[in-house]
Amino acid sequence: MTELIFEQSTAGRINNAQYQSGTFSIDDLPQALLRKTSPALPEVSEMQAVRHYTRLSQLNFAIDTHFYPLGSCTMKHNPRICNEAAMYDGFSGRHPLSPASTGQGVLSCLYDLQEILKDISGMSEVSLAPMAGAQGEFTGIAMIRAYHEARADDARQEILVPDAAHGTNPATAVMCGYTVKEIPTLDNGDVDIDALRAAVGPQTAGLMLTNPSTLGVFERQITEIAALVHEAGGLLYYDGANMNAILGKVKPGEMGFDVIHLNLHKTFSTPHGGGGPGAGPVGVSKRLVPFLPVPRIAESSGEYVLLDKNDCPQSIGRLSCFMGNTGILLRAWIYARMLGREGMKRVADYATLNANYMKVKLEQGGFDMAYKSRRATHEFILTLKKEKTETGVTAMDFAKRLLDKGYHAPTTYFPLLVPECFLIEPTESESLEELDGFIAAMEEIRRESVEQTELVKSAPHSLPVRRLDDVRAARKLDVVWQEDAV
Amino acid sequence: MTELIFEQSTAGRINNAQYQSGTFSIDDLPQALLRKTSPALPEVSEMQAVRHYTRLSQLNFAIDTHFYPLGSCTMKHNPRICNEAAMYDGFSGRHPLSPASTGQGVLSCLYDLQEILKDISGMSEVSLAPMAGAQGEFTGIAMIRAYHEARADDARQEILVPDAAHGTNPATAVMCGYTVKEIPTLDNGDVDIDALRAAVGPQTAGLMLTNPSTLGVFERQITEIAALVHEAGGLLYYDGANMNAILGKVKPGEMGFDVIHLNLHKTFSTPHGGGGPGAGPVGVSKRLVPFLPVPRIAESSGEYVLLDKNDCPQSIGRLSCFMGNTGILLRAWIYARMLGREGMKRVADYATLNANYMKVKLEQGGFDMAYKSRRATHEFILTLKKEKTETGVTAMDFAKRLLDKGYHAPTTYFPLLVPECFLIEPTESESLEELDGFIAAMEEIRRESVEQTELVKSAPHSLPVRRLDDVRAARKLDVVWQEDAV
Amino acid sequence: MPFIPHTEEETRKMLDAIGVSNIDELFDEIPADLINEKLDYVPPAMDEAGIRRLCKNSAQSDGHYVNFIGAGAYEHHIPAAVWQVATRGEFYSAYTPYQAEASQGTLQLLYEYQTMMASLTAMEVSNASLYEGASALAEAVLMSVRAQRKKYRILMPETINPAYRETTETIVKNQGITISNIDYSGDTGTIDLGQLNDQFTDDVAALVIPQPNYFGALEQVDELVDLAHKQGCLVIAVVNPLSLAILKAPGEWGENGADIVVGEGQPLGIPLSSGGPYFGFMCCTQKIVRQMPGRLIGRTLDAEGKQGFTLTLQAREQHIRRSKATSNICTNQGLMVTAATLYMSLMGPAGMAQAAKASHANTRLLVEKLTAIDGVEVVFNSPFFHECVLRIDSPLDDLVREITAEGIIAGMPLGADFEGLQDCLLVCATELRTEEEMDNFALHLERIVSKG
Amino acid sequence: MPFIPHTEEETRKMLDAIGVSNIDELFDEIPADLINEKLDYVPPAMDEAGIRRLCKNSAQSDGHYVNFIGAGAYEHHIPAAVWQVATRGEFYSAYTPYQAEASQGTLQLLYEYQTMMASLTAMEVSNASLYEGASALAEAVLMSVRAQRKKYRILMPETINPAYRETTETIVKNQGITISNIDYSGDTGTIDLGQLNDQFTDDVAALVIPQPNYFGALEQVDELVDLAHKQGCLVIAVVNPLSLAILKAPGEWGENGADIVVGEGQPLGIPLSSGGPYFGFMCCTQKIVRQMPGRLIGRTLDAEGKQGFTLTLQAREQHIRRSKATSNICTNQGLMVTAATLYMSLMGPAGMAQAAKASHANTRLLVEKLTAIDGVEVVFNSPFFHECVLRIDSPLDDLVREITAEGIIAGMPLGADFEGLQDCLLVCATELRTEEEMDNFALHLERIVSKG
Ligand SMILES: Cc1ncc(COP(=O)(O)O)c(C=O)c1O
Ligand SMILES: Cc1ncc(COP(=O)(O)O)c(C=O)c1O
Repeated sequence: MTELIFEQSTAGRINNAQYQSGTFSIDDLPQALLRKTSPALPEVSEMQAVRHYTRLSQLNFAIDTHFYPLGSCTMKHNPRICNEAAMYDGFSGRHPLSPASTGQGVLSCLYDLQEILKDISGMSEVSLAPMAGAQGEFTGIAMIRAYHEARADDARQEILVPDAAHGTNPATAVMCGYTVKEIPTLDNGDVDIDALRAAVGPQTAGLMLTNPSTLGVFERQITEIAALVHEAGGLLYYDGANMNAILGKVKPGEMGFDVIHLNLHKTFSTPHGGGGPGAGPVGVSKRLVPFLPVPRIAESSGEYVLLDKNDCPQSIGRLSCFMGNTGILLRAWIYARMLGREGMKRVADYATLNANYMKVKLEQGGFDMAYKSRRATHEFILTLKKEKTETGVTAMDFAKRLLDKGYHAPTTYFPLLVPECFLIEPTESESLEELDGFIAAMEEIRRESVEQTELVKSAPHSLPVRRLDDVRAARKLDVVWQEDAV
Repeated sequence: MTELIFEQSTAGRINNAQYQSGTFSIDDLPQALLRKTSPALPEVSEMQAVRHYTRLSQLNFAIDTHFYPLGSCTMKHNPRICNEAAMYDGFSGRHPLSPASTGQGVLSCLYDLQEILKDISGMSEVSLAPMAGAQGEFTGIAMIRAYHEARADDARQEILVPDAAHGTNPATAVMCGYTVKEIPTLDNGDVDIDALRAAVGPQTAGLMLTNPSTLGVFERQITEIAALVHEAGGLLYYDGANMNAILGKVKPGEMGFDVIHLNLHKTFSTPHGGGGPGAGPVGVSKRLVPFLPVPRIAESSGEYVLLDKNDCPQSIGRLSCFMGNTGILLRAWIYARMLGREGMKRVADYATLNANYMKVKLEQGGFDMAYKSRRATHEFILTLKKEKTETGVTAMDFAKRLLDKGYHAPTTYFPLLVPECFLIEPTESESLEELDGFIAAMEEIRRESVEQTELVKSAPHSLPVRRLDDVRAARKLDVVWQEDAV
Repeated sequence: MPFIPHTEEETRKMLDAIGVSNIDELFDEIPADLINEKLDYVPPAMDEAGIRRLCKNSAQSDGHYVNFIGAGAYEHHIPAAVWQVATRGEFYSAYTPYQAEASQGTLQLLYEYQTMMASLTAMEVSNASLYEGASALAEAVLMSVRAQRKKYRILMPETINPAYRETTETIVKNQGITISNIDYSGDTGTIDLGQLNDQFTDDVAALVIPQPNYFGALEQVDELVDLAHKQGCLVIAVVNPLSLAILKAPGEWGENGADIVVGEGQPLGIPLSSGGPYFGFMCCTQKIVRQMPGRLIGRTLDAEGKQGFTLTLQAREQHIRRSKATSNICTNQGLMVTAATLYMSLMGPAGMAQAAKASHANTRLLVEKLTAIDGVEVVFNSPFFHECVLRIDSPLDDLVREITAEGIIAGMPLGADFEGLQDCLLVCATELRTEEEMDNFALHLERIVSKG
Repeated sequence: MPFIPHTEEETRKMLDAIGVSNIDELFDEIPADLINEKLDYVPPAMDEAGIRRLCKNSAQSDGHYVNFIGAGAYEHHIPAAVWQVATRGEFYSAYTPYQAEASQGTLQLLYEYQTMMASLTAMEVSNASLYEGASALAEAVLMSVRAQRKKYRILMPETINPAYRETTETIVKNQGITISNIDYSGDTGTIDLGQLNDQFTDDVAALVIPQPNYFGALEQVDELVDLAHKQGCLVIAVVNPLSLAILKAPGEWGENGADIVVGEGQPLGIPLSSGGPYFGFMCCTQKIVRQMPGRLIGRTLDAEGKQGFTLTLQAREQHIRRSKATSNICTNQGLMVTAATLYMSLMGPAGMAQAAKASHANTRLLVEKLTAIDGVEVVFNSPFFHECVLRIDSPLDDLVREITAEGIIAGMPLGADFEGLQDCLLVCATELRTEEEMDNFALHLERIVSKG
C-alpha cells in the first residue's frame, strides 16, 4: 500500500486525543493577519497515522533490517541505549536558553565528549557546534580564512582539493568565498605530489584532505603533503568522515592537520535517521583556537559554562540559533563511553579486517579492485568496468539486483574517478556470515549478468517498486502532492 | 528470511555491551549443584538480535499495520501514550513488595480504575487481580462456589452454559470442580428458555452468560433468565468479553448478574501483544464481596492500602504471587480516563454502527448472515455454507485469501454452532474507508471462488509462507529446535 | 471523538445505508429498561497532554528506591533494545496467532522462546507461557494429577514462596487435591529429608522442589528427585530462570531429572512494575506433553514444503476441548515472552551467566557487610544463590519503615509467613547493586540496630 | 567486544583468508611513526547498565523546570505516537535514500512532508530540511542572492531573533554579502516602515520578514511584501510553523506572497533537548526552485508505470555539482522531519490550530496575570502570537536566578541583545502551561519585584 496520507484524509476528522479541550479566542488578532483557509494537512485518526507510517517504514532497508555497506557513510549498528538515554526527560525537556546552572548534567556529558574527541584526534580544542560534516567543513574553512585575515595575509584565495574528494569539500570552499583548485590522484590512489607541489603557493589558503581518502586507501605521503602546504603558508584541513578507519590508531593532529571535522553519525554511530541529523564537531590546533565558533562549552572551577562572542572576540561566530545537535552529541558520547579506551582501536581494527576480507574474497571471486595493490582501509573500491564491457550490465544494475538479494547496495559512482565503481564499507559491526552472504550474492549476480542479463538489467524485482525513472522525476517535477497529478 | 536465531549463533560470541565487567566467583557453591554445560541460547551480537527480531516482526499482521476484525477479540487501536506512561520509571521500577507508602501513585491510579469499572458495570465491588478473562472467570465461579459453601448449600454441583459460549466458560467450571450442562440456543440466537427452565434446579450453582452473546446478538430475555436462575437459588455469571458492545449503555449489574469479568485487553484497549498479557478484573454484587480474591486495593483516610487474607477472611485467596497485571491495568486506566464519561457510550455506539454497516453491506453483497433478522451488536456472524456447497470454498479458504488482500481474517469456525462461519468485529476505531475495503475484498473473493476456485483454495499466495500443514505439526511434533530437524 | 474516526457526514451515510435514523436505534433489541447511560463516577475525558501530566506526577510520587528486596521479583539490568523492539507495533498490537500465515513473526519468536526455555531447563518441551510463576505452579500441580491419575496429594515444602502455596491452593482446591506441607530444617533452611521420607504415601502425585528456595538456599535436588521418582511420584521443579545460567538444570537433577519445570519469567528482561505483567513458564518431558496447559507452537511445512510455524496440539485447549481442556487459559503473556526472548538473545549464555554470578557475588558481599554489624547474623548455613535470610536484633517493622525513608527497600520481613522467623529479613543484591549502595544500606542499618 | 561480533576463531579465519598474521599488519601502509594507540583521557569502557545509570543521574540532575521561555524553541505537547513510530529501526537506522527502490518508506514520507509544509506556508515547493532555523535563514539569503544575481545586500530587521542574524552573518559573510539592519518602532516592536523605505537601493536582493517577530509581535506582512516586491526585491519570510495553523500563510502575504519561507521546525513535535537536533524548513516558489539548497523528493513512475518516489534535482547538490552546488549541505535532519510529519498527521489542521490558539490564549492570560503586578508592564502595543515583552522593575539577572531556584524558567532577558531593553523579559506560555503554573510564576514574581 502506497496510498498517500492525504488520500486517507477526510474533511472534518479530528484526532481528539491530541485536541486540547476548551475554546480559545483569537479575536484580538487582526483579521488581516489570520489564515482564511485551513492548510491541507491530513485529517486522519491516530490509528490511521500510526498504521500508515508503520507500513511506510516497512518499505525501507535500514541497518536494523539489512546489511548496508554504503561506502563513506559508515552504516554501523546504532545501539538502542543511546536513543533511550537521549530521550530521558531531564535531557529532552531542557530549554536551550535555560541558565547553565540547570544543565550541568547535559553539559558535563558534552564536555566529556569534547575531551574524548580531543584525545582521539590529537587536537588542542574541540567545538561541538557544527550540525553535520558539511557544516564542520564550513566551520573549518571559515576558521582558516579568519586565521589568514587576522594576519592580514589576504592574498590567499585558493583552496586545494584532491579530485577524489567528497563533493562537500569543494562546495564548502566556495561557500567560504574561496576558489577551488583540484589536485589529481595517481593510479595508486595517492595524491599526485608533483602536481601538488606545482599548485601550492602564496595564493594557497589551505588543502582539504580525507585520510584514508574516499578511494579507500591511506594517503601514505601525508607527512610530505603537510610539510609542502605548511611551507607555502597554507593550513591543512582534515575531512574526518573516514575516521572509523583509524580510530584509536592514528591521530589526525599528529599527521599535521590544523583543523578537522568528525562525523559522529558515522564514526560514533549516531542514527542516520533516513538522512540525518548528524553532528560534525571540529578540532583545531592551537593557532586556530581563538576562531572557534560560539557557543563553546568550557569548565571553570567545576562548573560548566557556555562561552559567547564576548568571551571569544575572534570567533567566526554562531552556526545555529542554539548550540548544535545536542541530542546527537549525547548519543555519540554514550557510544564513546561504551567503547572506552580499549574499544576505540578495535573499531578501526575490525572495520579494516572486514573490508580487507571482503576485498580479498571478491578479488578471488574475479572482481576487479580499483586499487589492487593497496590495502583496503575500512572501505575499498571495486570497479565493474570489465563486467559492463562484457555484458552491458552496469554498476547501477548490480546495485539494484543486490537489493533483490536482500543487501543494500554499496555507494555507486562515487568517487567519480573510478568507472562503474562500488565503494564498499562493511563496518566492524557486521558478522562474517553477513559478509560471506554479500560476497556470494555478488558472484551470483555476475553469473546472472552473463546468463540472464535482462533479469539483472531490469532489477529490482522484489521491492515495493520496480526501477524508478529519475529522469522523469526531474523533467516533470512533482514535489508536492495534488490530487491526480501523476 | 526465516533463519532461526540459533542458526545465526556462533560459539563464543559475546554481546559485550550487556556483559558486566569483572570476574565473579561462584566457588562457594557446591559443584554438584552447578550447571556443567552452557544452555544452547543464541550467541549473537546486539545488531544480529535487533535485526533478526525486527525482521521477524515485519512478518506479522497487527492492528498497527492491518485491519484485524477478529470477532470476540476486539482488536481496537492501542493508543501509544498508554505504553509510554506505563513504562515511566516510577511505575516500572517499583518492587511489588515495597511498602504501600512507596506506591501511592500507582495505587491511586488502580483505585480510580476500580471505581470506574464499578460505575460502568453497576457492580458493588471490583477486584483487579485476575490476569486475563479466563482467570476472571475462574475467580467468579470460585466465588460462586465459596458463596454456596459458606451457606452450606452443598448440593449445587452444576454450572449451566449456553452451547454458544466461549470455550473458557466450560473449562472454567470444570476447574472449579463443577460439572457443566449445556443449554441450547434457538435459531434466532437467543437462549432456549424452555430448555433452561427444564435444566435449572437445586443442583444449579449458577449460569455463565455472555451478553451480547458470542453469536453477535443481544440476549433479549436476560431479565427472565436471571429471574429463573435466581429463583432456583443459582447465581449469574457475566462473561464481559463483549462489553465493548454496551459500554456506557447497559450495566451488567442491572441485568441481574451477580459476578462479572471484564477483558480490559479488549474493551479497554490494552495491547494484545501477540497473545497477551490481558487483565480480567471481576465485579461482584454485594453478597459476593467477602469472597473477592486478595490482595485488594482499598482506601482508608486518603491512603491506599492492600488488604490481605487477614483483612478478608472469607476471600477465595490469591490468584498470583503479587497483585495481577499492574502495567496492563495502568494502560486500561489511561484509556478509560481519555475516553472519559462522555466517551464510554461512544465506544459502544460506533462499534455497533460499524458492525451493522458491515452486516448490511455484506448482506446486500449476497452473503448470508447467521442471524439475519437480528441487529448486529459490535460483531456479527456470516456463514459461508452456501458458498462451500456451491464451490467447495470453505471459510478457511476465504480467511486465507483475505490475508492476500491485506486484511486479517475474522474469527473462523467459532462459535461452533454456525457452519463455515466468520465472526466479524470491526471495532469503533476503524474508518469507513477500511470497512468498505474489506467488504469489497469479500465480494472479490466470492467472485474468485467461482471463477478461480483453485486460487482461493490454495491461498495465501503473498505471505511469507503458503498455507501451513497443521496436521503435520501435530503429528510430527517439533516444538523445540534441533539442527536439521524439519 | 477520541480513537473514533467517524465524521458526522460518514456517520450519516452509514446510518442511511443501514436504514436507521440514529445510532440509538441500533440498540433497539435491548429491553428499554436496561439502557442506562448515566455514569456517576467516571470523570470527563482528558486529552493526551493532560493524562501524560497526571501519569508523570503519579509515577514521580512513587519515586525511586534502591531495592534490596527480591522474594520472587528481581531488579536486573534490561538491555535497551528489549523493549524498543518488543513494543514495535507488529508485536505489540497483534493477537494470538490464529492465522499462522499472517503471524509468522510472533510464531517463530515463540518457537525460539520454547527452544531457549527447553535448553535452559534441559527439558524436552516448553509451552508459550502462563500468567506468572505462582499460577504456573498451580497448573503444574493440576497437570501432575492428570498425568498420575487417581493420585490427589501433592507434597509442597515450606521452603516454597508462601504466595506460591497460597495461589496453588486457591486454584486447585476445588478439584479434590490435597496439599501436604513438608517442613524445613532449621539449620539449613532446606527441605527436611527425614520428614519428607515419611510423606510418600500411594496417593502422592508429585513433589514440588524449589531451587533456589524462598530463603535463597539451594536444595539437595539430586537426592530429592531420586527419592520422589523411586516412590512413583512426579517432580515439579520451581526455578529462577536466570539462576539456570549457572545452576544445574532441572532436567539433569538426579537420575532422570524433573518432570515438570515452572517458574517466574520476570528475571528475563521484565520490569518490576509493582508485580506485573510478568510471565510464567512451563517445561516438561515429551511423555506428558499432552497434559500440558497453554499454547504450544510447532514447526511444520507449508504447501510448498517450506518451513513455517503454527499453533499445535490445540486439542488440549479450551477453544477446542472446552470442558475437557487441560486448562481454561486462553490469553497468556505473549508480549512478556517477546521481551524475554529478546533478553535471552541479547544476553546470550555468557551474559546471563555473568548476571547470575554477579548477583551471587553481590549478595555475598552484602551479607558480609551487613553481618559485620552487631546484632545482624545469617540464619541458615546453606549455600545460597542471590538471596539470604538475616536475623536482626531490632523491631523489623520500624526498621523497614525507617530505611524506606532513606530511599532503600531493605528486604522482605519473614515474620508474617514463617513462625520462628519474626526477626528475620530476606535480602537480595542483584548485579545492579553497587558497593556504594550496599555501604549506604549498611550504614543506615547499623545506625538503627545500634540505637535499638 | 562491544558491537563487534567477531569471535577469535572467525578473526583467525579472516586473517588467514587475507594472508596476514595479525590485524596490525593490515595497517602496514600507514607510516609507522604515525601510529599512536595511546589514549590519555578516554576512560575505560562501560557496560550498558553502567552508562544508563550515569545518564539517569545526569538527566536527573538537570531536573524539571516549568518553561515560560521561548525565544526560538517552544515546549509543546508531542503525541506519544510521534517518537515511538519515528524511532522504529527502519526510519531510525536508514540513511539518505540513495537507493530509491529500497527506501520508499522514507521517500514517501518526505514527499508527504514537503506537501504538508508547502500547504502550511502556501508555497509551491518545500525541500526535505536544513539543519535548523537560523542556518536556514542563511541559506535563504544565499539563495536570494543567487536568484537575484549581482545584488548583494539583504535587509534584515532588528525584530529578527538576534541569533538568526548572527548565524546568517557567520555563514554568508565570506561571499561579499552585506546585511543591513532595519530598525524597529519603539511603540509597536515591529519593523519601522519609514526607515525601511529609505533602504531600498538597487543592490538589495531581499527583505527578511519575521512573523511573529522575535518580540512575539505580528508584523504588517502584507504591506512589507508589497513594498519589497515593488522595489524588485525578494521576500524571505521567517515563520513559526505552528503559528501558520492560524496566521496568514507567507504565500498569501500581500499581492504575490513571499518568495522564500524558512523557519525552525522544532515546534512540530521536536523535544527541546537543550537546542537540538531540530530542523530547518525551506519553501519557495516554483520559479526559483533550481536555486534551492538541500534534498528534494519527487514523485515519478517505475518501470511498470507505478508511482514511486526518488531524490530529484540532484544536479543542484554538492555530490553532483561540487563547487557549483547551491549549498554544501549533505546530511540534513531526516529523523526530525520524520517526527514532524507524524506530528502534523496526528494533530491535523484542527489540532494544530487548537494548540496555536491555546498558546496564544495562555500567553494573554499570563501577561494579564503578570502585569497585574506593580512594576510589570507590557512594552509594545502590538498584537502578539504567543510571546510578549514585559518591562520589569527589578534587576533581571537576580530575578531570573531567584525564579529558577523555584523551578521556573522565567523567560528570556533582552538586555544583552537590545539596547534600551535592559529591563525587559520575553515571556511565553504554550498550550502546556496551566493556570496553576502561571499563578505560581506570578506569585514568585510579585514577591521578588515587591521586595526589589
Ligand atoms: C568523505 C565525506 N566528507 C564529508 C561528508 C559530509 O558529511 P555530512 O553528510 O555529515 O555533511 C561525507 C558524508 O557523506 C563524506 O563521506
Ligand atoms: C467470549 C469470551 N470469553 C472469554 C474469553 C477469555 O478471555 P482471555 O482470553 O482474556 O482469557 C474470551 C477471549 O478470547 C472471549 O472472547
